[in-house]
Amino acid sequence: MILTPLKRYLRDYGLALLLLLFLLVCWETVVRLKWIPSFILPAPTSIWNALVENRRLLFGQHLPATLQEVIMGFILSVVLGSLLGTGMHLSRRLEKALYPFIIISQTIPLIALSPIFIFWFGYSLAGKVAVVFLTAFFPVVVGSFDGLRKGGEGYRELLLTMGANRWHLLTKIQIPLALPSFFSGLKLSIVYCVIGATIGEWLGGSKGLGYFSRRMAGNLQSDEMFAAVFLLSALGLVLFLILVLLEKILFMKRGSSNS
Amino acid sequence: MILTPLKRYLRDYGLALLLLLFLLVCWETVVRLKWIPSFILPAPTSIWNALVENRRLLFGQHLPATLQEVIMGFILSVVLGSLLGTGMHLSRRLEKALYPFIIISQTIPLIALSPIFIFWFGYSLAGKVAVVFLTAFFPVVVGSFDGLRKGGEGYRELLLTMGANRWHLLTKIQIPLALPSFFSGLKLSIVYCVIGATIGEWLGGSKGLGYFSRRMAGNLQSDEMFAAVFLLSALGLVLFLILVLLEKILFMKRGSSNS
Amino acid sequence: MISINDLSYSFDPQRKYSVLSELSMKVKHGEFVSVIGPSGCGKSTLFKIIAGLSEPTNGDIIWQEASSTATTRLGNIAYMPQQDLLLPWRTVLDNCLLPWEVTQNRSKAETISMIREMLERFGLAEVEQAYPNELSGGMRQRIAFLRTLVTGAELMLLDEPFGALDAITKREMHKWLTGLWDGLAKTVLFITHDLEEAILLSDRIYLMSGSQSKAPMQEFIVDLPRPRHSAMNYDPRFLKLREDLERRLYDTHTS
Amino acid sequence: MISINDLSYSFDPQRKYSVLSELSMKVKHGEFVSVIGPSGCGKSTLFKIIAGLSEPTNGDIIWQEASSTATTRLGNIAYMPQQDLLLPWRTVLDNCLLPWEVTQNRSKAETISMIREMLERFGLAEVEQAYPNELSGGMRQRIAFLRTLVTGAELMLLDEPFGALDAITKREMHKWLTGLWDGLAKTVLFITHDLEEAILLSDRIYLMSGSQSKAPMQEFIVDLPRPRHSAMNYDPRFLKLREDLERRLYDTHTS
Amino acid sequence: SAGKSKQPLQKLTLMLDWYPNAVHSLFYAAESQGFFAEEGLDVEIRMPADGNDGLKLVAANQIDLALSYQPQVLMARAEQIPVQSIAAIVRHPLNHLLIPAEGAVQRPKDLMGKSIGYSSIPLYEAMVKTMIKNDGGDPQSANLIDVGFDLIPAISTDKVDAIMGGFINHEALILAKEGHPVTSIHPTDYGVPDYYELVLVASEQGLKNNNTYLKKFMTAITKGQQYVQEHPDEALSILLKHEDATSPLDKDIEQQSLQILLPLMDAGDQTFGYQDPESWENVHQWLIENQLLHTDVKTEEAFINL
Ligand SMILES: Nc1ncnc2c1ncn2[C@@H]1O[C@H](COP(=O)(O)OP(=O)(O)OP(=O)(O)O)[C@@H](O)[C@H]1O
Ligand SMILES: Nc1ncnc2c1ncn2[C@@H]1O[C@H](COP(=O)(O)OP(=O)(O)OP(=O)(O)O)[C@@H](O)[C@H]1O
Ligand SMILES: [Mg+2]
Ligand SMILES: [Mg+2]
Repeated sequence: MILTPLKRYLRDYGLALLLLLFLLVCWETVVRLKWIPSFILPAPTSIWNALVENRRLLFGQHLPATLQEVIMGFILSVVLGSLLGTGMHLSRRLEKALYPFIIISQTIPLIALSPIFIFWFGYSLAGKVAVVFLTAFFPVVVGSFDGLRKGGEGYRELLLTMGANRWHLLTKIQIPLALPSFFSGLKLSIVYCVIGATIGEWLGGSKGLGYFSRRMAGNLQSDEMFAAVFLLSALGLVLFLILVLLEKILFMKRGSSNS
Repeated sequence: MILTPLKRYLRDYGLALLLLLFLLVCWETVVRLKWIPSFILPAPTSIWNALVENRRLLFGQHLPATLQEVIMGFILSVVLGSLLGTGMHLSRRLEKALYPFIIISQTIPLIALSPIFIFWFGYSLAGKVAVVFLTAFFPVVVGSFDGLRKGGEGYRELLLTMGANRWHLLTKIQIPLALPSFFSGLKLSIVYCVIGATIGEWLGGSKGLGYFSRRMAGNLQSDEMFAAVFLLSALGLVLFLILVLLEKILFMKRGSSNS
Repeated sequence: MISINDLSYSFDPQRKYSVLSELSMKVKHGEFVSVIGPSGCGKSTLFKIIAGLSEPTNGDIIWQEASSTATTRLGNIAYMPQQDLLLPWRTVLDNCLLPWEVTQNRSKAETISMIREMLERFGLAEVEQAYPNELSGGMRQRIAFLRTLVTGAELMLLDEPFGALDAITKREMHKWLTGLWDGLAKTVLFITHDLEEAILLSDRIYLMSGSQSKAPMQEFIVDLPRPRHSAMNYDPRFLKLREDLERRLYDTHTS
Repeated sequence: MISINDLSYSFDPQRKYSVLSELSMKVKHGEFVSVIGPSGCGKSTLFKIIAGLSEPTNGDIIWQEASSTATTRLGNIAYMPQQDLLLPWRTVLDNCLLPWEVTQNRSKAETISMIREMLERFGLAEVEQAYPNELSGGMRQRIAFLRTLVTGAELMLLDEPFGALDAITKREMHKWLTGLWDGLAKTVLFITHDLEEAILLSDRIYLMSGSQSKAPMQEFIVDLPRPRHSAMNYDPRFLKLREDLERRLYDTHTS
Repeated sequence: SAGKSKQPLQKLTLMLDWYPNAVHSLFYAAESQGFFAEEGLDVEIRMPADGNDGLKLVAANQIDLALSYQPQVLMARAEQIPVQSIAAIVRHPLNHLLIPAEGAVQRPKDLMGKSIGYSSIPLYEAMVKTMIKNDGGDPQSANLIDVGFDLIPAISTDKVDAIMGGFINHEALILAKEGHPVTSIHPTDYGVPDYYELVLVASEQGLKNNNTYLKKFMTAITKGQQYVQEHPDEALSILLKHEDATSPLDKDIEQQSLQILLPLMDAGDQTFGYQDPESWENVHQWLIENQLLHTDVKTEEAFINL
């Protein structure tokens, strides 16, 4: 009885762990054999050592700073992104008016806009959150907009005969139907939030994992830089998994559609 | 008869155009009144002038280079991304094994990896396409993976009674059901391809709009830089619209689901 | 209650081919009227128009003593669609609560206890917390019917409400429906393919022809005394009516 | 053809509540057998098990003279589900082509001309290029039926195939089906709620009780001569059989 | 004007420290005047994505030569990156502390309690701190902000009170042109050792394998530098013309820049590029004092005069 979930985990994640181990060993070997110089790609063990050595700085100072930016940026992305998506769904005009600007906001290299950010936000947290938002809100918009467009014509008509208004249609039919697509957007978004925070910290600041990684790069300390990059990846992974879990819980409770 | 489509366009895009015009006028005014220094945000007219002055360079040399990277990167993203998504859908193990790596690939700041890229790819087109791929394949994976997960249990069972194998289920039921979600992914992806090309050109190279904008940024030649950024945005917009059109054509032919 | 004059409807914007053409009918307050007709003749389309989901191409619908548009009717007439359209992500109870959520015309507790009572009556008490995909076809249909009742509208359009029920369950539902209809001031418009059902329940039956050349609507009056009960099936008057109706139907179909 | 012995089935993994319990039945080659029973008694579940979509909890299904598992049957028995399950993104013709695409057991041209012929016969020639959402409920059902025929399997499981059809269209389909069944060596297992339909078409009828205490399956033999035709409805033997059947059904339901 | 040579040309790759500008005129002059070809070289010029790419890629033998900064070479060696400086291209700091011309801040000491932007390199942080300390201030009280690429916006919009990392031949000129004149404070006036702003580096391996070619390269760029000195206008137009093909440069700025640079590149009595061991030792000491070297470095191994 106790073994069953363990076995299941092993079956599910066994391959992943094996692959990970295999890759780590390859990586370590390649570096040890000097096929790749360690200052370009440090060995996993060196990265680990750097992580352990700098743990207080990394976990005590830079990780919380980055996490804060990520969380705030994500909340902003989700709220504004879904509002935008819903608004664009409800009004064709709004859609046509906003979509171009949203796309433009995504194709402009943030580095090109960095002076403007500094002009407006200085080196405050707000500036970094704004960068996170800009990197991460687009998938939420597309996810909610495309999700809300999903048919459900029959359900809609049914509700209309019950006297439903737009709000009812949205909350009772369209949002439930849009949820899977919305969650796809959220999952993309949370991952982009992490990279957004990194970019935000590059634009100016004095803490955060992005700042630390860049600083270490400037100092030619590759081990430390990769330790920060590793933490960033781990952060992204954990946040993503939290979302996946949330999604599962939400959809487990729901009966699944038969067709 | 001739007026009707024009009218429709005006209704749909009228607001967008008005908004655009309004914003441009505001922008021009703000810069002219020196509320924002022009080297931080140049006036639209200056950007336009820079665009016209550098038109041969921009249109003749940099735009085609970037376009090539974008197209190649997009094709790669779509092909590999949907293969990954499908593979992960078909095998739970593969999903568990690959998802972490895919997410890690998204949280690593590419700029921090520039030496590795150059080490592996040199200054070849391949390196830039690889960067585009890395920036743009994730939404395709999520779009196809989440799309393929969509119910259709009833249809699946029906096909099974006809003697369908996995391939039939995939092609006759799951792919058609996944298409909307897949297209959401594609739309995100094409936009990210543009920014990916910009990043790729920063990592090394001597042409392309990203390269040009970076050079101009370093020189604080903001007019020229924004001219390049403008072209990048226009490129993203056009490619996005092409995809939306394709999506429309595809789904117009399909009868929509009733529920 | 409602009266339809020279109604035409066409799905295609060029209006070349009409589904309904110059159709007239009338339902009085408190009446029980059935509509029968060949598959694809436009019965469901007619109901959708009456419910206010589509605007007719031509013709007039008098409702509440005045000429009406789709928007005025929409939301004021209970409509049970031919497909059950239960929301797959809601339990049976929550599906039944949907009309209340939209109208909020009663207290929630009252509505729930009313729904529970009906579920009990319909033999569905046990599945209150089940999701639609865990139900049989007939169960789904009964729940869709129940949901329609919860709207509380006076005029009810029922599109083949008992098509997926076995004879005995159907009889239960008939009993229940006639009881409801006798007790409350409900008006019912009813699509069915079951002639016995139509005769048993209706005051009048409309036969839709489905072809353009013939009279689109024929009236058939059921002059059986009320209260009726299902044992009447073998009553000679009933059999006579059924044979009549079948002949009429057959005539409109072939000649 | 197929024989089912002591079959039980339970949806819930703890097997506390069984939908089907110790049910046995037998269908001979070339027979036409109907299954009737109250809504929710497990008819559709039984069909799914026979088709090989679910593995029974207990019991044995002998198929092609051997004990069989779900996988051996799956794909070899034609199954028409209770919901039509037409793919909304395919036209009528493409929906009907689906079984062919999976099996590729004939030339495509041959299949298409066969489908066209049947569409014509079913009065659906005009909607060949329409999408399912442009069709009426009865039309969808006929197309789902047609699609089942295209599989060409010898044993066909039809779950309420004509439930949404009016009397006349249904009669046409009956004529067509009995013709097919007479001509080709098909075996049909048929769920219906229409007792007349069951008597008219079947060699034998199984009554499912739906409750655990009583005999789960009762056999009812229809000893009417063949060929049968719909005018038989008013034949006294027919009426007698129907009354019999109704009583049996009522008995299993209440006592 | 290509030199005649029967042998195939030897390919060398040079990675610049930044995008091509006036400081690189010597390379473009050497190329266009055929000095490289005369030496049997075919030089390919690359731009880096990030400041230290050149060092790393040279060390990894992906490229042959890179431009970097003198302290950076020592720091690289401390991180076991096997590079050696082979020539000093710019012999004095270009990187000055830049402060708004008419502001409250006039000298490093005034920066106490103020914010200073620097461009991502901890080295610059150390320079600011040294300067404040040397001027009698408390370096801890200054608020140092990493402003990444955006030195100019940071100071021109008053988000910081001074910047470190801007060059007198570039940022200072642009700021003046955009109407934000700045005063530049020479770091050597406040305790930072005089260092070579730009050095040419090769890898230890490369020095072993390609020694002769590197020498030839030096010969060619020495001629190139001489050409630039004698014909600054022509040299500049060679550069501008080259750059026009992809991304045009601002002619005025580059002209002023070259005027500032030429005297700072002049080795005087010594041959062009000569590196003084004493300069290396001073920088080494200063780096140690500021804890920028994590392991011990032998100064004499960090450079070589070819
Ligand atoms: N959305 C649509 N677009 C085009 N044609 C449609 C659409 N919906 C229905 N039709 C056509 O209108 C006709 C009438 O359909 P309707 O659903 O009203 O029939 P019905 O009388 O309810 O039939 P049934 O008894 O089979 O349910 C059919 O021929 C059908 O093909
Ligand atoms: N997926 C499921 N999970 C749990 N219970 C289910 C599921 N599907 C069906 N059931 C239950 O199994 C019983 C039998 O269902 P089934 O669909 O076989 O009935 P049926 O005889 O076909 O009824 P009908 O005539 O109404 O179609 C019902 O009580 C139903 O609630
Ligand atoms: Mg209908
Ligand atoms: Mg059933």
